[in-house]
Amino acid sequence: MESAALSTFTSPVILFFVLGMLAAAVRSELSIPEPFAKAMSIYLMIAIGLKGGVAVAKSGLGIEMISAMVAGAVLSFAIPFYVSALLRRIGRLDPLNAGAVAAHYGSVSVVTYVTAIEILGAQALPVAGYMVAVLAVMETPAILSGLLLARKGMASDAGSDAGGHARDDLLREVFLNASVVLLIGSFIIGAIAGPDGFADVQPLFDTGFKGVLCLFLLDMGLLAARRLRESRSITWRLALLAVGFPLLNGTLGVLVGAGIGLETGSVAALGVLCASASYIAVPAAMRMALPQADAGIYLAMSLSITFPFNILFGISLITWLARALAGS
Amino acid sequence: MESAALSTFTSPVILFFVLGMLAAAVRSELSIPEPFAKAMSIYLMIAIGLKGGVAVAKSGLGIEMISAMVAGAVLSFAIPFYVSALLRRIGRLDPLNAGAVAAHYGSVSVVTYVTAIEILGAQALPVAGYMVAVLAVMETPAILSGLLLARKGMASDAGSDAGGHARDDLLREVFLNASVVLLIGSFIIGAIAGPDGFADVQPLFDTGFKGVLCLFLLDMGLLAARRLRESRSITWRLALLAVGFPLLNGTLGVLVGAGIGLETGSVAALGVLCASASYIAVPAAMRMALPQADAGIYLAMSLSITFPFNILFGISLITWLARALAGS
Amino acid sequence: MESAALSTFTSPVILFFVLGMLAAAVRSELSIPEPFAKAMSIYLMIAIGLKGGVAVAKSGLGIEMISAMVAGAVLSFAIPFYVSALLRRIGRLDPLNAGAVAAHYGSVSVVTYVTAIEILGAQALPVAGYMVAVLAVMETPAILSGLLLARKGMASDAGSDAGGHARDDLLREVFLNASVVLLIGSFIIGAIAGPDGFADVQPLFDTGFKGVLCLFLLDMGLLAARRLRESRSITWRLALLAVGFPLLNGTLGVLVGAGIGLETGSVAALGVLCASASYIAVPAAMRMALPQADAGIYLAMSLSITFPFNILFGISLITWLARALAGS
Amino acid sequence: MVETVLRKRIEILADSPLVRRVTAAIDAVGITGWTILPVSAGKGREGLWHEEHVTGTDKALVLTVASLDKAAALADALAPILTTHGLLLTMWDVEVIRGNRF
Amino acid sequence: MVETVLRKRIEILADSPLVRRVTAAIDAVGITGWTILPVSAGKGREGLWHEEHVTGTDKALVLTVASLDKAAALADALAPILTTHGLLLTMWDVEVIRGNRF
Amino acid sequence: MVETVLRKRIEILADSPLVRRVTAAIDAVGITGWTILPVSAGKGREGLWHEEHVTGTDKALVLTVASLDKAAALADALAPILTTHGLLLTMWDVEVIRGNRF
Ligand SMILES: Nc1ncnc2c1ncn2[C@@H]1O[C@H](COP(=O)(O)O)[C@@H](O)[C@H]1O
Ligand SMILES: Nc1ncnc2c1ncn2[C@@H]1O[C@H](COP(=O)(O)O)[C@@H](O)[C@H]1O
Ligand SMILES: Nc1ncnc2c1ncn2[C@@H]1O[C@H](COP(=O)(O)O)[C@@H](O)[C@H]1O
Ligand code: NA
Ligand code: NA
Ligand code: NA
Repeated sequence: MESAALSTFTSPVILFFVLGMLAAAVRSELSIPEPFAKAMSIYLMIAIGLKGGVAVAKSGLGIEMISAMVAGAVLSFAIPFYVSALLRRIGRLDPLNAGAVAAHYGSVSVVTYVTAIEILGAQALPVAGYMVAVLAVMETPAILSGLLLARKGMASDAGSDAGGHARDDLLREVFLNASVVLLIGSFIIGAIAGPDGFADVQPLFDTGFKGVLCLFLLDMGLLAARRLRESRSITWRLALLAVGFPLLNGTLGVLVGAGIGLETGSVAALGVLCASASYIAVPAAMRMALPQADAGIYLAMSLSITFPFNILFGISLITWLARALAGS
Repeated sequence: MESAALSTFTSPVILFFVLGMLAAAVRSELSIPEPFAKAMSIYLMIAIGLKGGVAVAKSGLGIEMISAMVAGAVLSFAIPFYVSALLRRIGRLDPLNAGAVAAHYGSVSVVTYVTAIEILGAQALPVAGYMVAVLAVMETPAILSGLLLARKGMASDAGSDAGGHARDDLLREVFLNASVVLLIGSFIIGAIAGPDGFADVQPLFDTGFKGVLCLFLLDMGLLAARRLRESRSITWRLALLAVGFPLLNGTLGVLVGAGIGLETGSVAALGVLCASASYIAVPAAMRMALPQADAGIYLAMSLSITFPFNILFGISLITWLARALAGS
Repeated sequence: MESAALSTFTSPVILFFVLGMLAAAVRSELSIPEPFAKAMSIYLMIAIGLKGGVAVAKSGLGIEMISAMVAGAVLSFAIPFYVSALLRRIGRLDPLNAGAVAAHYGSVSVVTYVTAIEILGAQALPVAGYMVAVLAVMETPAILSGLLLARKGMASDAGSDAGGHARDDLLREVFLNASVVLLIGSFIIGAIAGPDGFADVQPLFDTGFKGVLCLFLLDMGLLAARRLRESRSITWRLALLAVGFPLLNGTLGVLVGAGIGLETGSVAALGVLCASASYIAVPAAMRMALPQADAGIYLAMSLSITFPFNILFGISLITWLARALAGS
Repeated sequence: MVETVLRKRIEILADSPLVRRVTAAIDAVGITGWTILPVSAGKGREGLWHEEHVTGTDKALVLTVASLDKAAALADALAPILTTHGLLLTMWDVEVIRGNRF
Repeated sequence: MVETVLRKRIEILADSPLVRRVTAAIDAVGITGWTILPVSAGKGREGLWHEEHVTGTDKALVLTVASLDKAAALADALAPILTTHGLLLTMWDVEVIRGNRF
Repeated sequence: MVETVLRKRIEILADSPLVRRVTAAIDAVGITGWTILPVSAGKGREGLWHEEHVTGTDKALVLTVASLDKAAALADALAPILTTHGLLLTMWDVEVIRGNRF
């Protein structure tokens, strides 16, 4: 594991993330233009979706894929329940904020997943193509359980005055948010086009991938560290939980992955998915459904603490655990 | 033709367009950042211009190129006349709006052309490099005839109060709009630099081309379908015309192309140029010159109906016709 | 030299710059989306930094690098003193504006450097990897001497009412501006990652480089010519100085480079760095520290005159001089 | 000078995901239109925020011009959610030309 | 408090290709300056629109501060084309510092 | 209609590198918040400018809502640097809901 961890810290991908965090820490004016950052996130989702689809076109669908998808959906739905309980007891959050934060931890971070794929690939631990479908499936259930948990805690359902319009908007945001559409859509396109159709677009979506990931992680490092610096709502208890959750959820994911018999790379990937916390799809849904919740808390925890922790340490730890449990 | 049509629908380029349309149809919040979409359209025009110029540097200028350019200019200028007449009679538009819409159909869509090149290339029907110059030449004449037609119908010339300033702006918009400058400019650069000079920039402008086209068509699918959903001005009569025009104009283009003796690929390309309708250069000119015209009509017709029709069916039909007439 | 100058004018990189200038001269509406242009400038700095770092990882650090960095820093600090004196005497500027303009000429233009690298590379004159570090080091000292010169000329120090906040902002802008952070940061990342780590990101940062440079120079041509067209503050005296400074400073740089024993390519690169004038980092610092200075003067001189002069002629002249002095 | 009439101009700052909620309220009280302006950063009781397209930390300014009574109806409709939804509303008199439009 | 004087602030919403037309009118009546703000979406009698850079479906808000009589001259100059060109104009009193500038 | 109170709305146009200077002044006089709007072009006595991200030729509009006395304090604080720093300040009365917030 040492050499792996070491190679993690000599990989440009990780080094650019560190550069971004350092630049924000010293308050440099460096910033990546917002529309360009957004475009890169779209690119990454399409690229990962396509590659997963092409892999499935090669390997065919199997029972493994179904069981991994079911496991992912159940984990995404279940994790918020104990996360929310811990947030209330240890983190001292009210039910509303606890539910909102918990939704982020049940859901997933695409970039954490993508970085894990790169790190696992460098260690000769291939991840099954269908894991992209698992990733897409895990985006949503956590939002539902998070809302259930938060709403239980609200005296009157302030969301209910929203009327049909707001309800529709919310359902669309939950089930048809950009991440889900891009991941599933390009997964299916990859599966239809297959290796031959993919060949034409490979230079953009495959060859250029790691470079774009560097640029994107530079930006994420900037955003994560700046947010932490400016945050007012983070207590030490919450910061500790933001490190504890990925360890806990990652272990759970690895255990389930090994239990349903996935290959080592995919076991680690499922662990990383559980360990990661959303900061793209879920915050938008929470702003819409729970505007009273404090965005300062959930974004600082998921983006500023859990995300860097996973990139720098979590992925390596989970990979080590997956190797230990699932062999190779 | 069947297998060609089939391969059209397994090509990532087309599938991303369909994904965009579906996402907009179900009202997903997915959107491509505007500055990035604009940048992609600039990239596509430069790439296609360069490639055309390099091809001409290889093959040299010939009489064919001149005749194709003249034919293109005449078609672009002439098409709006009968299109506008049909719009008034069948589409029941007033002269002002008929002229504005007709200008779009005489002019061309760069992305439709680019997609056709890809599809023709996949069918081993190469298109002559100089067709890019024809594309550039066809942007403008239709704007002039459209304005002539629309102005005829205006009681008092509301544009004339504009003074010199507005007139200059309009002339620049018509003759020096971004599309024309980029296409002609990079065509000339390609011709000067030649294959050797091009080699250095080939990775960006050639190898990455198809991937960018996928992303751009994803966005165009989103824009086209969203606009159709929100449109108030489209009647069934206009929708029918928006499908009829590409068939009519495309057939005309193929006949003329075969008549002046172009090769099959170029015949099809000229057909596609005639069949396509502008939604980049012409709308901007119309907003300036005919602000009273209803942008809801001309954009919904050209972008939301004719463009998808051409991408999904028109190009294949025109290719089939070109093969039938000009041999392959 | 003739064939070199000739090949300069058939290189797509230069031709796109000319296209941009022509488009702005005829007042075309063509424009590159601002966030995308900014993203390209970030890309170029990262790419050049990485490549320099990787080169140093291969060649190792040497005494040459140290002496080149010291020479660069001293030149950057010293140049503004005589430049400012000439601006006051010949250019008839007041001390405030003379200091502000002089800061730009002591500092450097990353894009001029990058273009020079490409041109030198095409002439088989490789530039040492550590010159990127020299480039980064030369960004800042000139800002300090420019401020010293300008402040001397101000009756009361209007900047001093700024309080601690403004002082901190300014120091950060001077020492941690985006250019410095990106260049130094990616230089170090390149040095750590080395050729192996770089291999993964090479397709984006190396293979695609020249194409992006074309797009960026298209934009710079547009910006430079538009600014010149709209400028009100440029006199003939200032325009002449804006051509004279690169010749003078470039000659000085070549002499120093040859004097400290650099290789011909690096001698030319040092000359180009001295000849170039900043239009990214320094203007922002001047707006903050010397808001009373006329941005119309310093940007028109550095961006609209010196930059095009260097791209089109200066680099070739300096290369010729470096060959003459340092041999080839 | 061309004749002008008085109308109310209302501007509402809202989180991007809540903008549809605001415009739905404008439509509901029968105002003819609205326009959205981007905003890039801000500070309030909850601290600093910056536009971040990736995390969706965005706000927007909704501007609408309406007659006095429709403006009042809109203010009434939004008042209950101003605090919970973190909206900022300002309203003032403006002159418009051809006021029958609003 | 520092002395302020009253001026008119005028804001005009226009399609991007028509913005030059509006600023030319501002220049023509002798107002010293103007500033352009981006807008991202809107709804009016002609329905919804969204900023689309590719198709050029853009609008912008032109803001200018002027003395009462110059403001009136501008309103007069733009009144005839407000409807045909789909412009939206609002105007109100503002206090400015060092009003001789405007 | 829901109760409203009068507050001052102040908008200040400034070069991007000077925006922090303006918001620091807002914070210093004890105003609770501010919001920044992008601007894309303009013309003044010093001629035309266009938003250029590469050269940092950017301006921004800082908008803040405050009580009369805090607004006056802000105007006093900024008055000395309005000319040297090229700021443009306008101020007017607006109605707000739950005015205790400001
Ligand atoms: N009452 C209103 N308040 C604010 N903006 C409006 C209003 N009416 C129209 N607009 C804006 O002006 C544009 C053109 O309006 P219209 O000419 O009515 O379609 C709309 O798309 C809106 O952006
Ligand atoms: N009368 C005005 N109305 C609106 N904006 C103005 C006005 N005068 C100046 N500006 C803006 O303030 C900037 C600086 O003005 P100046 O200091 O006069 O060059 C200009 O570039 C405009 O963006
Ligand atoms: N006094 C104010 N003036 C202008 N904008 C404000 C003011 N107070 C708050 N805001 C804006 O409203 C947002 C939400 O405010 P708050 O709910 O107090 O955090 C802030 O982030 C600012 O963008
Ligand atoms: Na998770
Ligand atoms: Na056509
Ligand atoms: Na220099």
